[in-house]
Amino acid sequence: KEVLAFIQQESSKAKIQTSVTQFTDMCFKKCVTADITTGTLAAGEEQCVSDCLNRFLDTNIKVVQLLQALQR
Amino acid sequence: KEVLAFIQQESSKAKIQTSVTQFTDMCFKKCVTADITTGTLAAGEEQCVSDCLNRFLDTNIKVVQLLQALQR
Amino acid sequence: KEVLAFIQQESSKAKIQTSVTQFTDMCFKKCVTADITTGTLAAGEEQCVSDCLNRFLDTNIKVVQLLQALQR
Amino acid sequence: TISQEIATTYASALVNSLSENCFEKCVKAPSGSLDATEDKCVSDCSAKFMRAWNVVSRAYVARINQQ
Amino acid sequence: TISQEIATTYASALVNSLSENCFEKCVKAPSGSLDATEDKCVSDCSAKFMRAWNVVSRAYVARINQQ
Amino acid sequence: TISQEIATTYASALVNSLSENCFEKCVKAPSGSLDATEDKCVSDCSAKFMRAWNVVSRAYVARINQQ
Repeated sequence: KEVLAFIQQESSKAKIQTSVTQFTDMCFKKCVTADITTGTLAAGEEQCVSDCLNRFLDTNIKVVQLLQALQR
Repeated sequence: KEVLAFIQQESSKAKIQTSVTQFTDMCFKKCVTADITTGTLAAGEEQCVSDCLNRFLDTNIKVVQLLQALQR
Repeated sequence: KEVLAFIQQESSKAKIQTSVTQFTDMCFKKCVTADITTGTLAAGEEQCVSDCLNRFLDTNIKVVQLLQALQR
Repeated sequence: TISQEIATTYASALVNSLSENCFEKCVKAPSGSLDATEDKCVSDCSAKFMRAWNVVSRAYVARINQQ
Repeated sequence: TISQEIATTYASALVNSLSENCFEKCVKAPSGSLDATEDKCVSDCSAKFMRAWNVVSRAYVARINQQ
Repeated sequence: TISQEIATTYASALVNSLSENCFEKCVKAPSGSLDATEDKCVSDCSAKFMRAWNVVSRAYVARINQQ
């Protein structure tokens, strides 16, 4: 049973990491638009990336609710 | 046998729905370019989406024929 | 054993072909930017496609090394 | 996310494509919340996208039957 | 579509990528049919794409062997 | 490529996304080698991307726990 729990935990960790990579891809494109001259994120870029993730999740939730309403 | 037929039917339905979503993604980007102010499709957008799907399928068929000719 | 070797060879051939298609997609978009008037690649386009593949692999290797350094 | 729940039963590809298209179109500069304009845009955009989905679906099935 | 037939034997990823690239390049405003210009463009574009595929394939195999 | 080795253990999706984003941003006109500017840009871009990955990761986990 512990092995099963471990496998499930690992696989949900992998799913989250895959989602994080997808979201980073999208938000990096949206928020890092200037030419790259340093390896750090400017404060504005960091805020944008965080807001981008949260507003995308808002959009995602809204879309699911609208689709569920359509199905009824 | 009826169960098998049902499964096959369901899975081909799922394949068609996946293709429809891919095509919609592509044609939505091509045809809905103005800012969004209403939830309806303008007549021009609807025509464009329908033409986009059909011309993409024309392109797809042509590409397959050209590749088949290359293989000979 | 020969069957196994054959299957492995075929599957690694398929993997390479899948990568080649991905790279072509990326480098075609980067290097073929003018309107299309002929079925041949201009000399500049051909050089660009070849350089594009090699510089992308350079980038890929560099990225992997940077990630490996981060993990330590 | 809630999307994973519906995804398995309905169609996760649809949810993803719709979310990405409407997020791109409606949220150009993400801020601390979805403002009223963005919120309305996401609703309208979703409705528009589903209408386009239906147009494509009908045209695709017609094309398949025709061939 | 016919593409599904060849896809399994040849390479569906190639057919998809080629179709998408050449549709984007050649059919900017879809109309009631592929006109002569679009039709020639799709042929030329497909030939160009396959030449690019061959360039990439040769360069990639050379690089793999070199490492 | 070396990427396949790390891919299985670490995350091939991450390597692919990072490589594609930084190649697009840093190598606009590919030439016979990565020049010094492109090379520095790829390093900086990779560091920036990983910082963005960490920001997204923290924000995403916070959001999941909150719901």
